[in-house]
Amino acid sequence: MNVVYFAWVRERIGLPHEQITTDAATVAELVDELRAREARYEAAFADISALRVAVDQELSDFDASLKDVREVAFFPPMTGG
Amino acid sequence: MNVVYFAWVRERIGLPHEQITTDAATVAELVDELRAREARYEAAFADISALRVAVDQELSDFDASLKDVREVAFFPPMTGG
Amino acid sequence: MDIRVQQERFDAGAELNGFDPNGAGAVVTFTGLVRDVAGGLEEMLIEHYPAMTEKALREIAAEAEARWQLSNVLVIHRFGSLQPDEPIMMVATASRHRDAAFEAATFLMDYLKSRAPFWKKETTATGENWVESTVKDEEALKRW
Amino acid sequence: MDIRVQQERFDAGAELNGFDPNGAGAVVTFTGLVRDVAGGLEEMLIEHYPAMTEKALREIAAEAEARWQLSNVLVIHRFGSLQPDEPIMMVATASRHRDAAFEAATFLMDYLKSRAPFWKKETTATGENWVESTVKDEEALKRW
Repeated sequence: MNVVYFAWVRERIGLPHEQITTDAATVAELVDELRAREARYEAAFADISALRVAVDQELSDFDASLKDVREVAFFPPMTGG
Repeated sequence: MNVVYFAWVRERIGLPHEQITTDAATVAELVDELRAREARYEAAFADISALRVAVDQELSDFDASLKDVREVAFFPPMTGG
Repeated sequence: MDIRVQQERFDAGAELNGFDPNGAGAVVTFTGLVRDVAGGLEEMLIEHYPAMTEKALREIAAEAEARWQLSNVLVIHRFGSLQPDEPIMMVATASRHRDAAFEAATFLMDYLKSRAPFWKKETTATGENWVESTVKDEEALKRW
Repeated sequence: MDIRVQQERFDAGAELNGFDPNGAGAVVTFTGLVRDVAGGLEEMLIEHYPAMTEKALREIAAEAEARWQLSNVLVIHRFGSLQPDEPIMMVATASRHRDAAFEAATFLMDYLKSRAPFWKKETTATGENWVESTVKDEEALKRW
């Protein structure tokens, strides 16, 4: 699965994207798995309410299933316009 | 007093403006005076609800006073924009 | 504030590019174009009240400036003989806040429609017709 | 419908003049410009999600077309490094009805603000700062 980071999430984790092999069933489980890895992930995912997630390029929720998903993206609330 | 007409009011009366000497105290009295003059005025002023009036270039009402007024304009509802 | 009442055609794009937002980040424009009508429009003739028009437009724009934080306002309105697809008029508003720019432009349009001394006559193959004001346009003023 | 995600600067006036209203009489534009900030803005860097951005903009524009009678819609949004006063983005809407053109443009802006995958970072003499979304911008979505 490709996991992509944007804005300060990318800066805290220190890379724009990475391939992750996971058994996580949902986005929330993937987040827990990442937070347990290293301090930089813990720093990025400390406050989930400050984050948004897209699953296969569609805005989604943290309880979304990861079944057959190819790409998950984490980022702060968008500031377009 | 200069009396000015626009759009179909002008067309019905047949002239764009005219000097009128009147003792009318209000716009409504001036309208009554004009209607009594000739059929073309009667045709233009038949339905007062379809008309608007400006007194000295300010939108006004038919009960407005004509004291010291220099110009009265009659026209249909505006269609700018 | 820039208010123009003119017969000559104007270039909406050049007006947008020449409109100074004075440091604001949000610019809204409205451009009104002559629409074709059933039967084929040969001419739209716009009559106005020269002694009153510019003053009325200035008062409407000043009211918009009093109600919203605007860093600039532009109003251009033409009169005379126009052809289909030609620009009739344009407003532009600039503000730090996009809602202020949108609302002020909507307000300006509502007031220009029903309170600025212009009258439109359409000529088609079947004759001439003074465009009538609508109840909807009059009602639109009540939202402000 | 014309949707463009690009790094290059665009000419808002040329875009307005090139925007085809397809016979409609009302054209509304919104142009967003880089504002200077306290301390002096050295750069606004706009990051985006290339695999998602254009699709997201198309969905927002399609939703606007579903809700209002529009004869054309344009959305341009830039990414990359921008300087103060440069245009960031632009929307244009055309309709027979001025309210539809205004409302659709307002709707597009509300959704672009909070639902299009762009993130802005401001650099001043004192450092870098990711622009934060506001409660007000999120609340604005509820009006639709």
